[in-house]
Amino acid sequence: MFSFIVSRILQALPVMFVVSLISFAMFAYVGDPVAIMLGQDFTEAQRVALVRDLGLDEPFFVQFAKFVGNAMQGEFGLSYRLSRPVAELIAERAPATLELAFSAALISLAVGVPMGIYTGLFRHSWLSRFLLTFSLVGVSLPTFLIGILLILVFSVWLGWLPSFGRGDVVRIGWWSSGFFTVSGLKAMILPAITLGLLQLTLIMRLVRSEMMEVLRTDYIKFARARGLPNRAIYFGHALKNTLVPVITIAGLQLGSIIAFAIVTETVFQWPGMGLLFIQSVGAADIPVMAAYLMLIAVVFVTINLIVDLLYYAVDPRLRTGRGAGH
Amino acid sequence: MSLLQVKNLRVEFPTRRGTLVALDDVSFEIAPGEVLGVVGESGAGKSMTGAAIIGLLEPPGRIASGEILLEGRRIDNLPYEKMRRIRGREIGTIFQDPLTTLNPLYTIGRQLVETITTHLPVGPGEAREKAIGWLELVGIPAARERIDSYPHEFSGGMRQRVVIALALCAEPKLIVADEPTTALDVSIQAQVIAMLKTLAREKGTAMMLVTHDMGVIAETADRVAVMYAGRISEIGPVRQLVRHARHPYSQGLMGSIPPLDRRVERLQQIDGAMPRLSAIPRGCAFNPRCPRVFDRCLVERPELMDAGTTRASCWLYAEGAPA
Amino acid sequence: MRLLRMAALAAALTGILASAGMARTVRWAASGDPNTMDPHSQNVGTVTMVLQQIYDSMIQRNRQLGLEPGLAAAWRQEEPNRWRFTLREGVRFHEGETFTSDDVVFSITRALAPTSNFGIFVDTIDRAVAVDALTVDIITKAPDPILPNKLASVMMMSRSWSERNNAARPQNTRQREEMFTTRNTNGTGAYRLQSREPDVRTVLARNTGWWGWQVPTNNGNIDEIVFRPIASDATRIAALLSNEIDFVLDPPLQDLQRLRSQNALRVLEGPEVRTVFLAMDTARDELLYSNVQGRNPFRDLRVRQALYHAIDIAAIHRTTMRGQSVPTGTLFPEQVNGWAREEDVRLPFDAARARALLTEAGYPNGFEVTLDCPNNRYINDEQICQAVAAMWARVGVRTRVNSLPLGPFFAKIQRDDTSLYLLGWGVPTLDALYSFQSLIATRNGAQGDGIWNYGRYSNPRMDELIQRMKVETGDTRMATIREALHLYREDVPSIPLHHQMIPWALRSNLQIPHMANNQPYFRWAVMN
Amino acid sequence: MKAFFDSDIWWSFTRSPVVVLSAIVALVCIIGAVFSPLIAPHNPFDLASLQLMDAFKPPSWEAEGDPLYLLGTDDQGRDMLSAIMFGARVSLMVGFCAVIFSTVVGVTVGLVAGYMGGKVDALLMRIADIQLTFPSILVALLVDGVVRAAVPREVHDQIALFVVIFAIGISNWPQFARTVRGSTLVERNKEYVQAARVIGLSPLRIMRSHVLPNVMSPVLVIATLNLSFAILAEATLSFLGVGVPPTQPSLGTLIRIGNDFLFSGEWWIAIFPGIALIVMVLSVNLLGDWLRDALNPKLR
Repeated sequence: MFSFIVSRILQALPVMFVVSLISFAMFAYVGDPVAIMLGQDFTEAQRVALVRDLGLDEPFFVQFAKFVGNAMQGEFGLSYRLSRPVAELIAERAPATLELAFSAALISLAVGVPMGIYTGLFRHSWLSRFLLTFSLVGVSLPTFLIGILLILVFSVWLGWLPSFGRGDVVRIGWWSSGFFTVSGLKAMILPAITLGLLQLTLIMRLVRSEMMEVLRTDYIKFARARGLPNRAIYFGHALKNTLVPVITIAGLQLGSIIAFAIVTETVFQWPGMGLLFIQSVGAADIPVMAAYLMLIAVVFVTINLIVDLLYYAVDPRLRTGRGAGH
Repeated sequence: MSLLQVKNLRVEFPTRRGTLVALDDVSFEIAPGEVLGVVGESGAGKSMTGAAIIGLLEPPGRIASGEILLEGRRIDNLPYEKMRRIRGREIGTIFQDPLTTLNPLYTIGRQLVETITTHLPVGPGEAREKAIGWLELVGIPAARERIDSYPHEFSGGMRQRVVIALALCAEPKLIVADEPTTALDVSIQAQVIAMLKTLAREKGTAMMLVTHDMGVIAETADRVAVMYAGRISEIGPVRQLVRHARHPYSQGLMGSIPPLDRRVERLQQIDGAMPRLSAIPRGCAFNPRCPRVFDRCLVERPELMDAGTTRASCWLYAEGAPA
Repeated sequence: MRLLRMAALAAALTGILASAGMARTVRWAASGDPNTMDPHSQNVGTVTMVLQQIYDSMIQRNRQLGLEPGLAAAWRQEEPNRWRFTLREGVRFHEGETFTSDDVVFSITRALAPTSNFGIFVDTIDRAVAVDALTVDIITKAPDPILPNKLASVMMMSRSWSERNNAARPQNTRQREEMFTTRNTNGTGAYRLQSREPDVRTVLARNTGWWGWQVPTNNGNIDEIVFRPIASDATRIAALLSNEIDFVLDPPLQDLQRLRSQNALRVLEGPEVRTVFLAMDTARDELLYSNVQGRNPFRDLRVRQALYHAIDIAAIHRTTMRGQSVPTGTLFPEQVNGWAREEDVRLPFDAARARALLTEAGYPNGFEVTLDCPNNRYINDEQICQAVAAMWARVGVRTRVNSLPLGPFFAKIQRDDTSLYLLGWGVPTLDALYSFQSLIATRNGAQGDGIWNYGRYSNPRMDELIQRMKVETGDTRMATIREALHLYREDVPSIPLHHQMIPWALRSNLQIPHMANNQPYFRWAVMN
Repeated sequence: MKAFFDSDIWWSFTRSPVVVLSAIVALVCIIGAVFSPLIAPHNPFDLASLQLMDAFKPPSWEAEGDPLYLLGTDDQGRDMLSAIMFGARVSLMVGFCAVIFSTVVGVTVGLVAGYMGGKVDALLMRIADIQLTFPSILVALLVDGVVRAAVPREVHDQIALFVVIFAIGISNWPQFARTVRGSTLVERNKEYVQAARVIGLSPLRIMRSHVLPNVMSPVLVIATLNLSFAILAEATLSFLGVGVPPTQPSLGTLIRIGNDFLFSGEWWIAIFPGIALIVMVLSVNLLGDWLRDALNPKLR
């Protein structure tokens, strides 16, 4: 178990290395920080001084090492756009995004998995056909349109739910949470649905096809031939086998929720990292973009690790050291 | 009374180009404790017959007509739930590939216990003891320790033994064994077959042994049915059929039996190949390949008829056949 | 685990209590967020609209935009170059410091610093001298008749607080500097900054100890102001319609009709003292963003006139502005001292004349140029630019609209990195000099002159008139302004479009006086 | 060709009215988009032809509609129908180019990795894995952001279209690479490929003439499904304001503009481009879904 985690973390290192290299390259070479920081009027002496101050005259790998060192301490410098430390900005915004992503993931799993199981088992029922059509429409609807339509219906026409922002938040240490206030929870609903819907349909289709795949396997046929009740076959044998690939892909999908949060946050003016990021892309605010990239990489590596651990818990073949049949 | 009776069984597959007849007019019986070998080339309908008996035809395949009776009760038209209770309990099944028939995520013990508790009125503890007993019977060494192992921790031969234990553990009266040794190493095949045969004999279980391995048939079966293109072309006691096959197809097949118990890869002694289901010729389906074909074979389909020691569907044994 | 749950519960309760409290809260939204909390760093409406609730100036505006005593109880021009201000007694900053003449000296000096963007309000000041704790003399370099008008825009900070926090000079936004005052405030005003998350929300709480609450006209009853920037028009209006916002400072024009029809909402309409115009680079020999090589078409008066003639201002008024504009031919609206009806005349819309002038100037096939345009600063700014671009296209001037959010937009034009841009200019002093000096005067390094003249228009005659405006008084001054306005019409240093109307949208239970400077004064806001 | 019409694919195609309908819709979209300069009633890009006085006309069937503008006009007096046709053209072009780009890159990498095996395979697949960890929309945003920062604004506007294509295309190649690699590994070990190797055919030739044709059908399915993804990705980028340049508005740009008028009664400015986008993507998705099932009969 321990060695498994260690080996996984070791495997994640090159990913982090590559990402930080890209991050650093953006940081150091894109948009010439010296020119940006100096502005219009400067003397050669000032320029040289700034280059030295920023350490830009040092060899590449020294700069890179410094960048990584700073990054590990959460130090990414000042945002060009807001003139504030990037780490501080991101720390302020992270809870909003993570809470939104968490809620969306919860919705997409809690609804998507049962729907996938149902449509996988009862392929020809009218409800399955309806759900499948619905899912196809779901993947064809751009997230931003879903958001706009939801706002139009539930905020403007019906006036039930807020159309923007997080509502009231409660501070727990540096974390700000919208889970503990009525307005916070209400504000969460529409963005979470918007963000979760695409993933929901994807997870549903994934579970469905995996379920169908599993139902075609010999061991399910054999379970039938042994006269096991359907319940035991579907929810004992089929579901657990379905979950193995679903965990992996759902993990990746859930990761992409954080990316799609960019769109949702724009539509709902949700004060998270995504909104910050998109504003930074528009303003070419490289330090924020670089930091966001690093952060997302960490999140993804973490998700992958969790996925691997789940995999490990579900599939006994991994536990005996060498994986058979893979 | 026979244990299993199959009467005029017809299985169809509706497709876009019309309906394919996968099994046509298949009739046979199995007596209690009897081993019926079913042989034929791939696609002849052997496995399909087995699937029809246990009521697990793959959609869109369906039984179009005919009857299947178990101890005189019709079972082909039972509702799903009733049929489920028969599967495992009355008719056990062994599939071909032991590597894929066991659920990789559950211990073999769990899979045995759930089968036993599904069908027999025993508690989990007792079921576990029974399971260990079955594992010992099928020859798993150190069964008590290994019952909590996962399938991937066993070798192929051992896994097939586990599969056999699973098929037998609810003490069915009939076993449908679909190519039980094909996927195994040649060296293990004989052991597994021998074990299966001994167990069936001890428990008085009848068996329908589907295989294309004539060696296995010759050694194990009491009677043999030869299938060709969805029909039974000949059926009879193993000794007679092996030595004195009447149907030209059977004769070809038997000619291919090697002298020792060795597996035969292909039945190459007969020229040509079995027709596809979508292109079964008029008359006798074997007529394009038959060395002794004559006019009647081209227009009229032969039923099973007495052919001396066996019954064969061949006009050669009808009245007025050319000598 | 248990402990954690308890903590969460407690936190939840606090949150609920806070949200259900009895406080009168105004939830206020606008499209832009103030980009600093430093009172002398950015002379931009989006910054001022928040900071003027927090900071006081010595002289304040009344509801008619006239002047009334603020932190100075009285003032008098003792000598042509010396003004004496008597300060109010017992005023305290939010953090407890007593407000004294020393703070006035400090604040004025700070506004004079090179990194200040408020130099235009103090440009004539030589120095401020503390006479005693509650008396200040301000010495001007030349007689300045409108000094009180200007001082109404200079916010007063605490010397000790600023120096303690290394903020003795204004934040330099051009060099992307962060300092204490970027995020913290300490004023004497009616509200104090309770919390601020840039781009998310800014919460102001009532300063119960404000001196002004003693003044009967300051009848506001608002306890808390929550400001949230919502850039998207649709979201902003959806929030108002769904009762999540009480007050929208800049409702999109296209939604006014709908807002008016709602019982729970009101639309306050009125003109703003803000004129939208197009200005162009008339300094370089070759434009930065054009296909014309070797010469600068905008240096040719005929080209400027042609572009002027090509604009169908009536169409913009009707369609783009939906009637919410006052087309103009001059630099500022009539509320501003010096405005003259005879000089508020546009060059008529005449595409044929425009083409003729272009041909005459040597551009029979027109030319290409890029128009820098903010997209979240003025009412329908980007749409105006696009409409203008289409109109110019019809006379052959192929215009690419480069629309930017206000931050990058201002950064770009403030580097003179533009050939043509749209700007809207408000006149907080309500005096003509402010516009002429900032927009038209040659940039000469003196405080205030030409600091918003990013096309670097320069006309010696104009400069002379502007310098005279600074010192003259009475009718002589009015005549000078009049002459400058006439010269503006003739020389077309920029192409005026319209004064914008500024509808505000609010819930019916909120009353706040509509102000022509587009500034909400919450000290006068009442919520029932 | 006759073989095609006789094939199972054509049969299953004609059997499903939904699929036929979506194919027709997709075809109409493509034709309308590709030939928009010829058949669109107006040219929305010709600034000089815009009449501001014609702005905000509702669709022609509404009371104040103008028969000249079937689907009404936007805030600048642009004909919505023409704007949608031109917009769809941009959307489709970006979508197709991006998919072609990722197909070419992905198939090449997949073939090379699968055929060469060993270290090359490990390296290439590791790169694909790393990229797959990042959601493609994020990759696209990053690429766009970096280019935006790296080149001056004027240059950026000229190359923006290519940047978007590149950004979306580069974000999707690993899917192709993985699939193709998988199929290649299977094909490589088949006898005929081994035989081709033995007789000394060059690897390039083997891949092109033996391996490639066999991996094409999964690639076709992925490409179709990816087309809808690419169109949506472009719309999303443009909606966020970082996609195609405003001078070449795509459907996403039109929706972004229309969004401002959604609550003011001028619904057609957002709704029609939205419908166009959904219909286009939905029909492509239906086609892709069907194609996957048709080429993969066991899944049905």
